[in-house]
Amino acid sequence: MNPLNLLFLFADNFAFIVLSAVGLAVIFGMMGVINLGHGEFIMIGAYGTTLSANAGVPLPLAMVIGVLVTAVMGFVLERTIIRRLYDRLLDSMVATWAIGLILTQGVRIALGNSIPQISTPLGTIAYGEFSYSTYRVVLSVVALAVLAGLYVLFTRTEFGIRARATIQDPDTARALGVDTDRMYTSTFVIGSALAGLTGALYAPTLTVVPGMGSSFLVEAFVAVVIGGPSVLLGTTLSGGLLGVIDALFTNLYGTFFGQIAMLLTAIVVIRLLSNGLTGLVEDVRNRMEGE
Amino acid sequence: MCLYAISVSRMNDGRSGPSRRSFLATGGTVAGAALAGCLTGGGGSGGKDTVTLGILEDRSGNFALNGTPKYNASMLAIDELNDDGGILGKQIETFAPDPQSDNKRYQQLTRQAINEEQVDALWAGYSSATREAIRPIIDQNEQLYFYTTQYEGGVADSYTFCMGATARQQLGMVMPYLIDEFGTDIYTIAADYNFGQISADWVRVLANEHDANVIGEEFIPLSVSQFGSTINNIQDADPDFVMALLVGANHTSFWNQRTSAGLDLPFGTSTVMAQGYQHKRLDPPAMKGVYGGFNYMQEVPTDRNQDFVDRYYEKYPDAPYVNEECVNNYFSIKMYAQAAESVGSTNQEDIIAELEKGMDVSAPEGDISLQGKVHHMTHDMRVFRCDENHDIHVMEEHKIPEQFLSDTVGVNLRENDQTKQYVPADYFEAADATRE
Amino acid sequence: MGIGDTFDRLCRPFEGPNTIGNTRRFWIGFVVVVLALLGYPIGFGGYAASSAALYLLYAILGLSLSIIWGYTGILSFGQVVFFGIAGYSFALISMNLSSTLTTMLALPISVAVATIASLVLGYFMFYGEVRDVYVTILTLVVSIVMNTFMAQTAGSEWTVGSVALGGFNGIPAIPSLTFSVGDASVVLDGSSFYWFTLIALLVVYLGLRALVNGRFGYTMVATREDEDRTEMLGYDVRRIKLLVFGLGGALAGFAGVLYATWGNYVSPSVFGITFASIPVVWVAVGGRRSLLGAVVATVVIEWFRQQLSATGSQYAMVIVGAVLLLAILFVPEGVIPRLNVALLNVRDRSETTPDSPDGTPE
Amino acid sequence: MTATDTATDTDSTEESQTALDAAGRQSPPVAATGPGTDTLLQTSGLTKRFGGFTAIDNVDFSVDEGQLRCLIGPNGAGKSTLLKLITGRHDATSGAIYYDGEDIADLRPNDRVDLGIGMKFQVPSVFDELTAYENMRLSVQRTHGDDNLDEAILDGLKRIDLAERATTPAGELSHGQQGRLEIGMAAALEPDLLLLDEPVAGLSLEERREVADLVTELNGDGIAFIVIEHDIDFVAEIADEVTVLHGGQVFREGSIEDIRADDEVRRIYLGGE
Repeated sequence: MNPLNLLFLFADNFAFIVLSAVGLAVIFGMMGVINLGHGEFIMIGAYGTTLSANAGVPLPLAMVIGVLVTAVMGFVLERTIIRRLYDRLLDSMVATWAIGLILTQGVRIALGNSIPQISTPLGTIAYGEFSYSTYRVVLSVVALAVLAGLYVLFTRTEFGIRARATIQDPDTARALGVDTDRMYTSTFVIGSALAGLTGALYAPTLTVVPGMGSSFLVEAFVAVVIGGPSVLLGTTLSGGLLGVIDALFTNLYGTFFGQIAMLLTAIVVIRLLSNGLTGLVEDVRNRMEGE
Repeated sequence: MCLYAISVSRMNDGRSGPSRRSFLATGGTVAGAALAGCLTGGGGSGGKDTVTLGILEDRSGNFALNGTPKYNASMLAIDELNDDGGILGKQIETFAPDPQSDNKRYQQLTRQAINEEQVDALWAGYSSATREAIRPIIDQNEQLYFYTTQYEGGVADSYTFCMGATARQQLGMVMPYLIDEFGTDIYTIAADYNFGQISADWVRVLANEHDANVIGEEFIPLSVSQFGSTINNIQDADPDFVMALLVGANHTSFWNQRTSAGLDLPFGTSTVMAQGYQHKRLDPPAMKGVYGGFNYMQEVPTDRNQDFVDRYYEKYPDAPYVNEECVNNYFSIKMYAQAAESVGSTNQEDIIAELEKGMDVSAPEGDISLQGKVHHMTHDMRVFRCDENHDIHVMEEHKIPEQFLSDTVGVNLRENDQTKQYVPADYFEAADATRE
Repeated sequence: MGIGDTFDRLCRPFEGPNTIGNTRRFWIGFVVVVLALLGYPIGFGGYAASSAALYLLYAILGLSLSIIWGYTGILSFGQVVFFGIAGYSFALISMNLSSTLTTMLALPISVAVATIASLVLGYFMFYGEVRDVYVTILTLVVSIVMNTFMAQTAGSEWTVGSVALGGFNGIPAIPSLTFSVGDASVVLDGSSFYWFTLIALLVVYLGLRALVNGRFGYTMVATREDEDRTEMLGYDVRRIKLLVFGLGGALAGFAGVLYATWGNYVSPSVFGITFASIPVVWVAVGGRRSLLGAVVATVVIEWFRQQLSATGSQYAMVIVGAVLLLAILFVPEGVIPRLNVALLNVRDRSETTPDSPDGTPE
Repeated sequence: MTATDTATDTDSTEESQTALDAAGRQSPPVAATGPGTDTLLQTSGLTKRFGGFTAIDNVDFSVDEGQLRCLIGPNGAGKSTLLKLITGRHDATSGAIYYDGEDIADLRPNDRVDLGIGMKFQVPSVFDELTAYENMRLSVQRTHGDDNLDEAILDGLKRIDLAERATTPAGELSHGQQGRLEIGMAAALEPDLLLLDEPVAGLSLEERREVADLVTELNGDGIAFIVIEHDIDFVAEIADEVTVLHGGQVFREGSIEDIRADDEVRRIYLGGE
């Protein structure tokens, strides 16, 4: 087994898991809302990008458009539907599921079963008898950049501090003059934009069809569930862990075992760590401070 | 394996009254007297003023991309027949719901088509899974059924007519060509479900027959859309060509990914392009060097085909492509009409007997014929090559009959009724090789 | 009033604050509806009955989620897991040992398999202190695992006895339920399958009514309302949740067997995310805290979806989605509880005379 | 565990740091509760850390049968944490909790309730959406068979003056009524020990009176109490014995008069307020 292959495969998996999960993780971690329409949000981002690129917009700009379209959609949905359901989190799952259903079929009706696809930019890296797509290497760098950007946003900015205050204690935050309504809207829009970004980034490598969202769901849910309460740390850790497991098992036994190994890992982690990987880290930190 | 024969015709008791079909008809062919209905038993309706065809094709859900052209082509055929005076002078009506790529829904709708709408013949389903889900219902009710997707082969069913090319016909066309052109080391990537597994079995059988070797084989779940390791594995194995038996939207992502990863090998396929017109949807050169063994692509360079393609786009100006299944639906409806005319009725038993005599069909792909004994078609098969500009070239062409059931298994549905699907693993050692 | 009193006494075990419909009027209506449903195949024939039977068996699946989610507060996406496991078990058992006796035995064995599966998963979750929404996501992940796993069992190595699991294609030609005593045997199909399913649904519904209005039902509700508080009353909430989950698994499994014999077919799509979401939709729309709501919503929604699909309209799924959204937004407590309140209000207004208030529990 | 009756000096923390049991918890030289003693509950070396913060620090604390002991101390002294350790809401970091001769530190909360420990939370936490009747039923059905269950529930409600509010959802009851309902429910479990966390916080004088009467009445029936309370007058009214916690440790124990007279206590607690 070529170690470079394994490294690329890991980086690729890491990027896919992190980018699949990050939008879902922000919305779930910050608001407690499980967005079952997450895959369809990604699909919208991919459509925005592909349609713009087909219309002659340069790819980077087309990706920005994809992100914006999804963010605007997230804003509208939050204002009209999601906000009515904050105190009914389980109902919000049903609502977002319905939104996903409408989006998939709506896109199908409006744009048909397929649209012309765009090709992957940036060419190839060749090494020995192997070669690898440069764009996919870029994707893993972008995944890290997204995590870093969110880290800065939520820990180093005024907005981030307000957002975290809102999550920890909405009543107190309100008493301190934080407009919690706006915080929720912003968080949902950020989550949507991240989903849109995922769609935009993967549009040149995947088949953009109305049902494409489902191919992100497994990774997204598994990563979120084993990540635990702390969104960024959790997503990073689960991207890392699942990425390694998937890369190893896929390389050793094939794609199917890669997937199954990942899912079984999820179940074991949930069973052993009730607060996910984040919880494990906190425990270790506590123990070290405590002793 | 005919457990479902235990309670044959169970659905025929307590039949419902007048049918409510016609207001759903799509072909614009409603003949006023539809409400007359009929209460006669048997697998169909003899004395109506109209002929009812059931067209169950997906226009939403996972298979909408493949189902929609099938639906469109069926409607085109029916319109043309109606314009020519229908079948036996009766106008054709349709029962054409949208099963939404959901097999449960297919089962419900198949029952409805047979028991409530009393269709005279049924066209239904894209995937093999769908076919297998509804075949027990078809057989219980002795319903004449046309399955029009190209498929893994092996279905010997007294009520089912398989109109698509089988894996053996398709692979038997393209593989010898690729072995001649590029060499004998083959790497197979196949969708990890029945169709892919059996097709991969056929790749091994055909490799064996042509002194070639399958040096690597990989089965990829339908849900996978990331192919980094697959591409590595292919590069590692360094074959002369790859047989790609990929299915569905997720797998379509393979082509962009292999191009951007610089995997520049010849690919053989029985699935890609002819069904999902990837060469139209993807930016060149994603499909460069892909060779398909098909009975039909829109690009078939004949006047007869051009005429058909023109008519199709006249009715569906926004349609993206005329695919392989599209043509199978089209000619099989025409073939059914031909059989009904020569029998002089729409009695299903009579039509099945008539079809089992064999029949020559003039199809958009060419002049082909029905092998009555096995309910399959002898197709006009071609090797299509996709170049770097995504133009399609026909490299070779000849007629290939269904061989597995007729020669290897020795099925004769004229004489023996059955409802079984045979698999190559039971007949070929090469197909039964233990897999990794 | 002798008959009336007897009637009331018969109804009493099924009445209480945890269910809708505790009046004599309700029960009379109930009996009328049940009689009408029993007569349905006679009026409309075997085909109609067989179509309707699917909705009825789905209603049992809906009820299994209603007690878990609505009454105990655990949102499970895993009901389809047990539904599917039982369906597959039934296929494997009945097809490997195809005699009428084994087909008969396959029913309880498959239900037992599903129950054990749910108890194992439940033990794993509830005794592992997996909480709240993580239960929801975990059950969803388990469904996806089952879906992924079963979908790749196409190879010939995945054969159990003489039956291939069939991968994505699933297992066709599963025998219908057959009951035999001595030489006489009854194959359940068409109308007889409908009657069997209807009576099963009736028994399950009444059984659950008795359960939720009894001792255990109160503890379920208490667990839903506040687990810590319930523990402080000395209840072992882990055990309560496990038992309810097991009961839900058994009911879902029972529905799964009926499903496998209804279409004579089972495939991995029963574990898919779409099908996994559907029971949540039924229960949410019908009214989580109402057994009747779950049943009615299941039947109506499935009938509606089928009718929409039969029209061939491409808007079918959009309409389904929109109806759901509207229901969730504007009828949060569920359609049936809302109707119930509306009916009670209408009656209160029309009966301002000091009549016996027969609607109030306790 | 078999209990012996050689009661030890509960204040000598040095001595109790002898043996470590399998769980790493310190066990006292001898179990100090159970038949033959009148000590109902005894903690020994009980410690609870949250991360680096020690909320309860090596506390030895006991309650005798039928005793009404109040637990006071400034905010952050660890009073609620101690109650939560006793009920099992929190797991102890180390130390043992003996109840009626048995180490209960590993038992789940509900098992402790089964042994006879009842608890009323700081914030009234009745089941808001259930009626008072249903709330009471949840408690009464634990100890009562199906016969006359209805009457027993109504009796329970009468005892706390809520019979006429039986069909009211508990969430709609007044603060005081909710508090009474909660105590009534805990009492209906027929406990030997009841833990109350600030039972009269935020109540009117009249409601406070009712709670005091109820507690006194139940105490008269033989139920031992541990009551956390800030209101020293209320404490004076009901307490047999007072324990002052400070910084997670037992600071003083004694009668209310002694505590009131203690300058040190006044300094850390009474004076501090």
